[in-house]
Amino acid sequence: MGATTLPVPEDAGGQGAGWREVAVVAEELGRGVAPVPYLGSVLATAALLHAGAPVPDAATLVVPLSAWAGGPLPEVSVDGDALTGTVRSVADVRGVFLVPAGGGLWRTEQAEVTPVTSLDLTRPVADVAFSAAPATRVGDLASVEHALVVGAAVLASEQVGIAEWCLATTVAYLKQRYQFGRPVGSFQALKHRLADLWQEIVLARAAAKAAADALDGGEDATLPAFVAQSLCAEVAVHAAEECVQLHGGIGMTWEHPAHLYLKRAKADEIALGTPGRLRAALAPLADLPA
Amino acid sequence: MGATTLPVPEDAGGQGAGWREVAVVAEELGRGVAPVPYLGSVLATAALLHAGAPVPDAATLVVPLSAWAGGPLPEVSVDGDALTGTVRSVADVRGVFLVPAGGGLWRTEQAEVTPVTSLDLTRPVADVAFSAAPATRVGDLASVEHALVVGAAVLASEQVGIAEWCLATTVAYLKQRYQFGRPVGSFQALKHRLADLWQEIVLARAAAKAAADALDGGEDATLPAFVAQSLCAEVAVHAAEECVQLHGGIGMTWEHPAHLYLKRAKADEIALGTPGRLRAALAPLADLPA
Amino acid sequence: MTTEDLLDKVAAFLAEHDPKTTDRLEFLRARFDAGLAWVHFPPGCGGLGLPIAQHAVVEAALAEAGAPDNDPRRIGIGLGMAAPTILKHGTDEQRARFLRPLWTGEEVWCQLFSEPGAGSDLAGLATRARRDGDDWVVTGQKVWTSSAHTARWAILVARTDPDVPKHAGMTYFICDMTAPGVDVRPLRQITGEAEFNEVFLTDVRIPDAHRLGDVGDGWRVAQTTLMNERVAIGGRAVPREGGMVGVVAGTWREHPELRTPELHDRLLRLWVESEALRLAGQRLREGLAAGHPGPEGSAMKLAFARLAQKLSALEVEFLAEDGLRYRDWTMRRPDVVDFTGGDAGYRYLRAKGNSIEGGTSEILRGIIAERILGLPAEARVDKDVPWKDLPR
Amino acid sequence: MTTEDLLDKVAAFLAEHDPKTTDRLEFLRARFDAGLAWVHFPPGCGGLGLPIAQHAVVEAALAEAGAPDNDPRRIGIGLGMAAPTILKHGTDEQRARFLRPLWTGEEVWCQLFSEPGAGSDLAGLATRARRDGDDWVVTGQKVWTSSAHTARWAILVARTDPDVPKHAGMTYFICDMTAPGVDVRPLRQITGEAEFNEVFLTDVRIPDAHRLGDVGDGWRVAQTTLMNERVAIGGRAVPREGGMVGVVAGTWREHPELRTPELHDRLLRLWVESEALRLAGQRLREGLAAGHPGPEGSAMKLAFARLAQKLSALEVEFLAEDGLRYRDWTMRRPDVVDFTGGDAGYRYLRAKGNSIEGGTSEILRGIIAERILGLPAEARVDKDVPWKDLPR
Repeated sequence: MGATTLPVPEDAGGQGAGWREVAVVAEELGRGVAPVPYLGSVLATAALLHAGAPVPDAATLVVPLSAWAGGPLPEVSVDGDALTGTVRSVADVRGVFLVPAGGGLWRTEQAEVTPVTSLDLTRPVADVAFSAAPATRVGDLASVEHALVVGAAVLASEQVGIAEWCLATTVAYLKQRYQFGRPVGSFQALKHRLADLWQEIVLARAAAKAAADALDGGEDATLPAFVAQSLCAEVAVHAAEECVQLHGGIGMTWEHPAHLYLKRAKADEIALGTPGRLRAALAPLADLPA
Repeated sequence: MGATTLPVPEDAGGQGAGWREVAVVAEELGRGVAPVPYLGSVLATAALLHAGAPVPDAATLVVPLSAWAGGPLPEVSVDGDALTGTVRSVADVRGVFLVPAGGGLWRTEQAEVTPVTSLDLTRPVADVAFSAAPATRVGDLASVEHALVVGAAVLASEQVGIAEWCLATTVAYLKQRYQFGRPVGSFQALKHRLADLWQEIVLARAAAKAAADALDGGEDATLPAFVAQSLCAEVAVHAAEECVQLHGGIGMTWEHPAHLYLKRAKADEIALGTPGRLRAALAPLADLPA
Repeated sequence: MTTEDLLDKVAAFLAEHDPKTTDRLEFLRARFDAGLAWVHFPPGCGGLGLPIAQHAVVEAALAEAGAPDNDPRRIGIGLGMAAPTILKHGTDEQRARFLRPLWTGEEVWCQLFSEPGAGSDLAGLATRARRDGDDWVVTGQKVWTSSAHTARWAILVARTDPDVPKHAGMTYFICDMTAPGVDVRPLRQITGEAEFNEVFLTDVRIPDAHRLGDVGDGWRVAQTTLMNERVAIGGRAVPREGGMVGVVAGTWREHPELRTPELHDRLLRLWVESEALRLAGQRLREGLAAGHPGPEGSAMKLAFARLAQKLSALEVEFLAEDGLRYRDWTMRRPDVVDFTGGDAGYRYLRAKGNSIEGGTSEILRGIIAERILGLPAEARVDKDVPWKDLPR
Repeated sequence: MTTEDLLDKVAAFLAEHDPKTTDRLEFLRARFDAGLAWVHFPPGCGGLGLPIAQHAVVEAALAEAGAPDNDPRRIGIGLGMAAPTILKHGTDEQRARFLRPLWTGEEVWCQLFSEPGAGSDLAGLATRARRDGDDWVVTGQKVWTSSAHTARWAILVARTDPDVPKHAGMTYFICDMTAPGVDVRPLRQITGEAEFNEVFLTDVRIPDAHRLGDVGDGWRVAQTTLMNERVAIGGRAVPREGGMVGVVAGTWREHPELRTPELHDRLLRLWVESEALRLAGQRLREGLAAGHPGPEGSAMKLAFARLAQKLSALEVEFLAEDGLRYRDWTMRRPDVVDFTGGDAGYRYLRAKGNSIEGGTSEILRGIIAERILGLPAEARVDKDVPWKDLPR
């Protein structure tokens, strides 16, 4: 996947696209619940671009997938230029390691990666351990925070794609599924629920687009990214849950793809900050103190 | 209304009933959204019985209707045996005044009462001001806390009565109202909403009964009272809101009684602690620390 | 016409009618006659036959010059609903008679559609119009009529043939609100105010010349009216924290002593959704400007009602002691409605109407499900039956 | 029989069959023969014809004496669904043949009702049974069959007449799961496990003697089965924090470092509702004991599913870093299902089934609306049409 180089300027060997385009791709990947290391690439690339460091073919920003801008990060210690510590539940591990440690962002190629079983079958997570791994400092923590904001904004578009697939698939199923001599989609209670879901998706899509626009806009994108991520995360989960429920028994089976979307949506809800944690983080930005 | 004397022992001139019976009456009054000073009487009587003081024909526990057990109370100062201070939004003001002040519960007959316009047309509130009002100490603050717990438990039954009226009235209306050549009550989306509401009321009723039972049970009733009140408050508001919405335009008019129930339900939600404040207050009792 | 040409035309008009020295009504009439009232209307009807996007250009230029406006909130039903319907379905005589005083605000309009027995199901209406020579004689009861007590004219749908299925037996009229037999009574609401009226029609005579569209074609004509009502939603740009969310956020900021963690998260959630609603409106307008009108308007109406209700409900809870109080239950008849006016209790009660007026949220969900999502309609029992035989 | 008499009878039985020295199966068979299996069943069928409330007395006395039980979770479908149906609709021969090994657990039962095309609409089922001499020949596909791979017998509903309306053309059978043509395949679920099976029936021969009830009377017989399935809900007492809420509260207590104000209020809300659900169950059982069975069971099933789903969803969010992980995706075939077993992710995924299995929440809402609230039914399009002509 070209995520790594999509937003890299052409003169630095990239494709020179904007984050807006990155988000469009994310939406399509969400719609297909594609098992590709796109989100991990986005995080690593955003951190390196912000730090002004070269972007290699494959890199991993070594943070738990559940981390968010402004939230706590695991402690990796720095002794001289050697890193020691363990980071759990890191997504899409590949290539060189970019490690927030000791107030800076470090690059190393030496780590012990232990894959763990992930709730989301299509986005693997692993524990990454460093034992006195030799590293080079490539930036500071602002680049990590920036990457987490970019990731949250891009993930919102992925979530819109998930939600749209779930809605469209459910609508299509209910049109052709008959019970009681009628298409199930003609039952009003289900129609109203799907109308409400559609309404949520309209709002989610607007928020996700605004967040992607803000990434390219040059200003601090934290507020629009948190708005989008906290909203789209819940909408995607809601859509996936309705998809499973309204498919009835078949939606509960391994053979129907609905379960892949439910697991992705639920893991995405945690990814880059749960909605509640992100709302708390945006409160000062919205001048709504606790 | 015999609320004042209903739970007073017979040898003290009362009717010797239990709080369970008081709650049954409250439910009926809620069903009729009756404009009687019952809740105020319950609060005053509970405080006096707890303090072991005689219960007069009419008395008012001078706290804001929004107060709850464990929450803040307005400051009324005591100088010798004279009370000074103002308490806002006191419900059902009548008879002698029972005033939490300076760590105790005081009785006085001298206050300036300023009725204010209340959201709930059927339960008047007033501001009560004391200027060096001569008073007698009749108990301590534990009696006030106890009264607020009793009030919360009894109010839960009132809220069940409100919710049941709203559900029953809506069901009856939807059976006889025709649109699109069908009874509106045959539309599935509305049926499902009312089924959900009925389900909520089943749970609310169980919680309210348990709280009333606990008042008579001799043990601390704070937990069951807060469980019941925080749940029933929301169920009553939900029922009243559905009642207004599903009556369509007519539910928005002054001539239909639905508005009286909506206003009572919304004011009751604040009364004796909003659901969120009560949940926070019950957290330590449920061993669920923040 | 290029925007430049249009601006030249406005400048020329302003040169001839200096807003500072011209009488307000005279100015408005001249503006209408110059085709600058609504430039997307045809020439002779107050417009120049230009794209609707050009209208904003004129409005901005005139506002900058300090020109008086036609007080659009006061005459919203005329502008938003009666005018497009008269334009599309009216005769030349009707357009010439009605559009100019409608636009200048000299004649206020109201809408006589809903009835006690026909709310969501407008096509079920029972108000009868019987032909009598050159007139129609109308009897029935209408409800939810705002501005009825100030209106000179009404758009009215009545049943002219009860023996055919309901959609086929209705006809659309222009009704003189000063005619004998028109009785307007205030309808008091849950807020204590009377924004709306009930209108009783007893043998009201309407000349056939005031019929809009063909006899029996009232349902189709009414669609034009209702479509234009829906378009109005999401129409104007809103700043961040515009509307209910701003009011409630303000209350939150004023009262640190009342804040709780539970209310904090609820408020943040609603703030986020309100921001998303605002952004959705922005997208809708951008799409419209680019010639891609989207269906987001329906979503926005649903979300608007839901958020207004949840936000105002939260505010009442937040205020607690003060939430138990109410400004004033005196019955008043407001000229314009302000959803965010009054106190928290007023906002809470008034917001309940947002999911009923202009089409209930339930009806809207059905429209979304069938027209946007393409889900199958339920079997209808009222399509092929004569109106008079329908149960009600 | 007074409770005292009954306790004397139990004591006498225990004196003859000492649980410490008697073989388990021998003990269970003797208990059945003594009428102490389910005392509310008639004499000769494992009971004494006593009120159902007396059953708890026997259970308690035997448990106290250390008597073995019949492992009711493993044979729940037999006990809860097959037995009452055989009792009510079976012949004397069928009762004599099936009830004793069913109760002792020697023969496990499963249920062949649902089909891929007939889930909520059970009466739409397509599995065909054709008469052939003294046998019926059955072909079709069933699904959502738990215990099919361990079961000796199944209760089965099949279509015997496709030319009549759907409710009239079904017949109820007892199917031998070891008969040729019965093919059981595990059905893997969203959790990774395979609790259920698909059962393919190809020309399976069932003797007419294993028909339960009349030909064409299958719908009515099945109602007995389904009614008993519903009664089971809310059947047993639960301590405070029993079930999902206790698990999630435990996780909360273990991880102070993960707590947030938002999750705190959500958890408290669900804790309160779970407590109310528990209290509602208590009331339901008190009502039953007092001879006033209430309709609360339907409410409890709805609430149970909703709370299990919301609580487990919260737990996954709460755990964050750990919520991203899953125990194990290996396909396993569990003997009994534990909704609160596994890890948070398992609980979350498994709880999704709670609003589908045993009747979806949607179907249940319809039943509540019509049977409890008395709201009018929608017009049915499938009541009077021959089954074969229904769209599907």
